[in-house]
Amino acid sequence: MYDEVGPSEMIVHLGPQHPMLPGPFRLNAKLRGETVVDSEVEMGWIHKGIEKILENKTYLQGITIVDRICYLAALTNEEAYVGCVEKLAGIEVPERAQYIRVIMEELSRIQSHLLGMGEYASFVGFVSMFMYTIKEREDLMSVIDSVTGARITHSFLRFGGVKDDLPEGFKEDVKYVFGNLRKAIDNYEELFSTDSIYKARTVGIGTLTAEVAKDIGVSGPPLRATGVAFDIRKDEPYLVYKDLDFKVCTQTAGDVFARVQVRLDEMRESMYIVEQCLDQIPSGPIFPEGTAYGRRSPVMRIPAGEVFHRVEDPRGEMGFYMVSDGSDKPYRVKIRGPVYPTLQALPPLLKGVPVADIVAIAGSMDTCTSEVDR
Amino acid sequence: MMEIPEILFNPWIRGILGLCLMGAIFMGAMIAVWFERKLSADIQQRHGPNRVGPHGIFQLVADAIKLFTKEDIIPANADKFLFVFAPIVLMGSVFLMLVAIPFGAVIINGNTYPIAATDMDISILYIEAVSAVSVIGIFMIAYSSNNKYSLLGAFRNFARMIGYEVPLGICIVSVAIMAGSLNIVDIAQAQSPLWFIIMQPLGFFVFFIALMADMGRLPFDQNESEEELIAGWITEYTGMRFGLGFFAEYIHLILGSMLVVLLFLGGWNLPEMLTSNMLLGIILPTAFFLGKVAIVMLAIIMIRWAVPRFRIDQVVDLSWKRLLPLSLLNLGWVILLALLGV
Amino acid sequence: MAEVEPVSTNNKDDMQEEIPGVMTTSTSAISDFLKKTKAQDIINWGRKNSLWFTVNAMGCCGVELLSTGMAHYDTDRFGIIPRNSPRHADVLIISGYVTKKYFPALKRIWDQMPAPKWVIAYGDCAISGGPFYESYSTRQNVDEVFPVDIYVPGCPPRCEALIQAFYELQKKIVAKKDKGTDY
Amino acid sequence: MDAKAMIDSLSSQFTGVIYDAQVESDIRILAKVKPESVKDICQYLKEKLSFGHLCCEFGVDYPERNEIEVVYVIGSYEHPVVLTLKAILPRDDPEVESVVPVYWNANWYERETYELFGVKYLDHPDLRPLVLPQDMLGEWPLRKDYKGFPNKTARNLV
Repeated sequence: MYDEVGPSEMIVHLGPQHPMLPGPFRLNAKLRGETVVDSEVEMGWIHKGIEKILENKTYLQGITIVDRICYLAALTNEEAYVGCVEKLAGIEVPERAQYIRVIMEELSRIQSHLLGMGEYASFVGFVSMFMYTIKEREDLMSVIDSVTGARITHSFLRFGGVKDDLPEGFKEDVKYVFGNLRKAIDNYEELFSTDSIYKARTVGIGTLTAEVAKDIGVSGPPLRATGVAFDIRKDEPYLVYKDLDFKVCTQTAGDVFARVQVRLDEMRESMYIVEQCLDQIPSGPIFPEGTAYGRRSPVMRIPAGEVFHRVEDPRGEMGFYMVSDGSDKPYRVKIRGPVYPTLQALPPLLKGVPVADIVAIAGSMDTCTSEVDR
Repeated sequence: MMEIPEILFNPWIRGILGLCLMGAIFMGAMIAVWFERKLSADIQQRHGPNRVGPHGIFQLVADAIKLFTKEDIIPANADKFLFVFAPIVLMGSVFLMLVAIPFGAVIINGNTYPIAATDMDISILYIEAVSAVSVIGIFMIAYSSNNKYSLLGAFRNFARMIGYEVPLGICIVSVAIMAGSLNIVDIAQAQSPLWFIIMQPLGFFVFFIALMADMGRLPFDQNESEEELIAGWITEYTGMRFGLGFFAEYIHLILGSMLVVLLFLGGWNLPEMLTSNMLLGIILPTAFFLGKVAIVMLAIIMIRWAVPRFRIDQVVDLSWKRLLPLSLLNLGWVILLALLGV
Repeated sequence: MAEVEPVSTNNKDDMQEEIPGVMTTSTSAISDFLKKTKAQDIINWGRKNSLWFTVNAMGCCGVELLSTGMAHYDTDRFGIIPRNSPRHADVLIISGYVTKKYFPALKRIWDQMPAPKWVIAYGDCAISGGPFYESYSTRQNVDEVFPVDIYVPGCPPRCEALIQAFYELQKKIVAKKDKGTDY
Repeated sequence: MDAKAMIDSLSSQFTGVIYDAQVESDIRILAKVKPESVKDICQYLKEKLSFGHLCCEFGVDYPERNEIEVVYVIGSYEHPVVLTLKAILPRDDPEVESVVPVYWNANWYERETYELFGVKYLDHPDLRPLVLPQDMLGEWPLRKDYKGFPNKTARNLV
């Protein structure tokens, strides 16, 4: 890319500190006038070596570390990690704990989508939209806060259960927040589908076809926007997802507009899931009875073995590969983040687009650089 | 021409009045910024500044003091002469517009005395010409700061301005034809019974959009576009140099709103019975005029916070493919009216 | 990594060599004069009420940083607004782990900001390394390089904590005890 | 085609190259593979068995056995089976063929494995460090014998 810079071309380094993405990230773009000729992504600005740290922490300590892989969806990270350990150690999670996990993860999915969508709207110049979504998100955050005691990094799941039961009045709180949120989401959809400037900026921009998306390994909303109904919650159900009624939201266009639309639909679907869970949730213990697992887990030694466990993150497929050697610390943990392939796909997607669409396309992927760097 | 009181020819009086005018326009810009911050907060379900003074009205004073006392950084590879000189060009072009724009009028005994620094026969052309100079100021700022974001912003600015000056000019021509004069005071006076917005609504529409693009308000702020180009053309400027660019933008906003009122919304014209009284004649026309200016400003600010941003190629498309034919249509309509002798 | 020398803008030593009959002046003469007067108080009033901060979300705290500037928490009430260009900003918020790769960039952002400027170390990672204190990739003790005025502990601290940090910074500026300017 | 049939098809196609193949559950299969034919197997997996989705690729260091395992976790969009392929390399000079021509997104995974473990990928289009600064190359921080890990520079170590 640097070898041949033509007479009317210049290289612009977007980042590492740039409002384009929440997190340091650098895009070196070669421009001819306003058009991107070539581009390249540089990563690693916040590489903190989580995989190495996890090898040196006990299993229980690891929960707090995996929270910080991707700060927008901490609960699903925990779910993937805890799920790995539970599979290896053969721990059964009681049903009530499973329901609580599903509720919290879906709430966390909604808040992540709200933030991603609002941020995306601000990238096309719609700053007010960002304010609206953040405002709705704050209500949701306080609901999550009332259960987990934290806003971003929860450390809520434990092996075999969850840290705490749902507080009193949780159902009413959720109902109240969802009432407002439903209206808000309908408003967003109306805004997005009627605003002609917004449509001119998004329809037909950054189009991925289903074949290309599969080929480059994208997952989550960018893939579902191309019409592929790939969702770990359906394809490889974990927790109680197989008992719940929900559909995988897809669009066919595969462009920026479709991705945002998928997120809007998914938020509605998540709300539906949470409401079902609140109706169906059985009473009972939140930790397996008759075992040592409880609020304070003992020092665990997990039988040697290897396991790959994956869950559906707000951004796509989140997988953990864990190798255990029988000691109280994992031998090796590999984190497979959903954004990794998505961010890789940026340079080919950005070829030939104007500068203004760089942020539109990069923003619509809803990337989280922290998770790519780890 | 109307008679002007002798005392106004005294250079000292003129100087003091001029200074008052400058102060007033700076105050106006500050009020506009405050207005915008409060209004945008309202639209975005926030409070906006409310700690410094009642409802945060002194917020801009604090900002100005801070900007004045910031370190003045000239980047190492910047073109130093241009870097220092460019904000002055920008500010100058905006202030030169002040020379010709009337800020209202005083009606005494049925005679109208516009409050304006000069009385030119071609003032509307002059305003057009001078306001186009600001693009050179912006380009000098961007070029001298040796920053690629700035340069991209400046190129976008050029592309946009070239596109929008044409429909803007055609709309002004159609107004001038209807009024039969190139003098902005005469144009305002010509709307005495009927505002031009009623005679040529299409012209108003095109003029309003083109003016917003000219001022770089949000659907058209590609030269600044925060999320792509950090702060666009003004990225490298610090302290008061940044403040100058910022103020120039808002003074431009005020003057643009005044132009809209003067050309299409009837200026200061009131029914004769309201201005027959001496006191009312001094106060009312100017108040009426400034009130309309405030409403136009409100509209422009509200549009800014309610829409996303165009891409630069869409902006240029809009100007050449939509607004230019529409403005020509409007010109034809005006000529038809003139031929029919309406 | 280049070590950073402490920069002194205090030119008092230059002033002591007096030539008889000649009044010497230095570049800091105006600011020296201002210090003796009430003007500095007015300037500080302006500075404290208009703290613009850079948006560099570097970690978990970055999300809280974004939320703080937006609706609901709305720092605009205090005249505190986010700016994307470091040239327009007054406050650098180190919001997360500083890695060896990112450190030069952060240093550069700091150098690009015009004086007077302040630093807020937001979150445990910026203060002491947080959960990543032993990592091979992060750079510890960033407060040895940046003159940090306010430390906000928490992992991540809540938005209210950041607002209070700004409030404490305002108090420090009024009391002339901050590290950002030379009094 | 269920997991058992897949592993049979794979073993019969590549006799001697695939070994230790086992079915862990309905949706997980594991196999070891000779490093020199990783690319061919991936090609076969993608085209014949519709394993089109490379979940991840990484290294695991075993200093006692003097081996580095390169693990490929390959999933699919059509069926829920996930295959774990392992190629075992010598620790002193780990070299393996790149699978970028087959799986496009292996690019970054291989760059990361290279800088963290020192696994050399032959025919990789662009083998540069991804997340580490250039001067940390050669330290291979995720190997078990990496010296710099508990970083002692933090002032207030607990």
